[in-house]
Amino acid sequence: MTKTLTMVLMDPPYETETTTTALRIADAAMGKDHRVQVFAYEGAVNLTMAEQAPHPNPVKGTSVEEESHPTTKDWIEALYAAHGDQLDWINCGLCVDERGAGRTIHGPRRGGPGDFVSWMEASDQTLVIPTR
Amino acid sequence: MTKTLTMVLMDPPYETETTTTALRIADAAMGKDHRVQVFAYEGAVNLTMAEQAPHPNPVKGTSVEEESHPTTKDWIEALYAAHGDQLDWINCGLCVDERGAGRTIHGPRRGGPGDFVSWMEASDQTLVIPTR
Amino acid sequence: MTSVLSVVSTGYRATIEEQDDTILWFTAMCSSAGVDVSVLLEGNAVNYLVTGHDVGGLRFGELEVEHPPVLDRDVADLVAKGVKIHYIREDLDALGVAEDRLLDGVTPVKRAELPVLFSNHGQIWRW
Amino acid sequence: MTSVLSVVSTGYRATIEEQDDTILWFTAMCSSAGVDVSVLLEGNAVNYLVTGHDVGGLRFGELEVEHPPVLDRDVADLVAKGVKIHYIREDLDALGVAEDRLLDGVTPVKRAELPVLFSNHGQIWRW
Repeated sequence: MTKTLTMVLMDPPYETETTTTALRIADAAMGKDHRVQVFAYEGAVNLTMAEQAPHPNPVKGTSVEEESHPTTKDWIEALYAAHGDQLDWINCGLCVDERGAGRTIHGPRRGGPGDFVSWMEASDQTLVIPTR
Repeated sequence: MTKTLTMVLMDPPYETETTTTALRIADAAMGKDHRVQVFAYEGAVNLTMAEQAPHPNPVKGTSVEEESHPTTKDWIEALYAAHGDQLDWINCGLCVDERGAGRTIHGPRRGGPGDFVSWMEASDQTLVIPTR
Repeated sequence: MTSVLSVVSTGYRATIEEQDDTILWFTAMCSSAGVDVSVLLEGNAVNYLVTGHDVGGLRFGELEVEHPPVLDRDVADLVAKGVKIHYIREDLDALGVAEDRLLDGVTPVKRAELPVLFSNHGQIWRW
Repeated sequence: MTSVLSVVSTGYRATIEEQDDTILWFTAMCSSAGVDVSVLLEGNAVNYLVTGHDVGGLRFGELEVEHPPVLDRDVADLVAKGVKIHYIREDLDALGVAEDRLLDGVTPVKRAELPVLFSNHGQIWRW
């Protein structure tokens, strides 16, 4: 039976391994046909910024193509591509404003804690993944 | 006698109190006529994003004007306004790319570790302020 | 609706830059949206209960921070809204803070009592 | 030029998302730019010395991470460049890792020996 999982993320991109773990949980849940709703709070609103771009790695001597470094928005776009109808993503609007993070990939939308509360009420479980 | 201080910052905006402390040190040093060179590495490249905007605070019931919340780029713009000829700021270019953080206020410029090394060699002291 | 315990374990995280505590803020928003939510303050966050917070005077060049965070006021506002506030007694003791310095209407909990507190809530959000 | 000791105290911070360790990377860039820099691995970062790192296989939907971080290789590359690598022996012991599992050419330091190590460098960058 399809369940619905709500997650709160807080870490900015490239800061911890936490986001990786959270996205793996989301991917695995959707792979089993469950629905996932992600509320990105604080620094996590930067995860989906459209202008993220891969770069070469001068330490390894690799070009952009050779380094093949997926950005965080690439990971999230891949989740949308694989499970688009099961994934909903809201970026906390006030957090976006204070970071200048309004330019996102297609998919995430702007919202607030009220949206999170509506999600929580209709979810089978809610998982808070804070920053430290 | 005028001295030159190089600092490395790493924290993204709104994550710790570390950046506040670092900017206070920078402000105090420049207030005594010293030069300060800031190398923003990793998440710290988001500190100077031009599109940061203050927001109202619905918990306190304050409007944007009443809340009067300076963003991090406002703090750094204030440092430039007060001590523009003593402050140099470089955002790590590859860190900017992977974050989509290229739109900054006037002042900071793009660079790399080689610029940091040149600064360090010509500085009286270098202070690394990492993220945790 | 399920009852929620919101655990603030990151005291003073980003409070200067944000002008408030991001978790208390989120908790207040959830309360206003109808969630039956209580708060547990853990670690350094127990110090939010000490009255008389004042970090005024911060400025960079000509830019003054006019509305610095006032964390005891923010907790008192939650109490006034009917949000129950707990704190871990041992964490207060570790800071050497006497209970008579705390704002009114807050409830100490010993660590050994936490499992009962948790079991009285449908969800635990530990931030 | 002054000699620098670059202390990595945040082992595995962001390494998956970055495909490397940001401090080792920065240190390698500084070395290439001519800085006389050595490395001290502290805490969990001592585990970078264990050979055989492999976090391959991570994927999201159709997107595979083709070049996951290989931290022992990255340290070995620094050794090959002539960057001296130290690690804190007690921190390795705390992880229960035997020294014969480490890559070649790295130097243990006891905590009690750190002041001497520090005094042999003109600058300490503790990340």
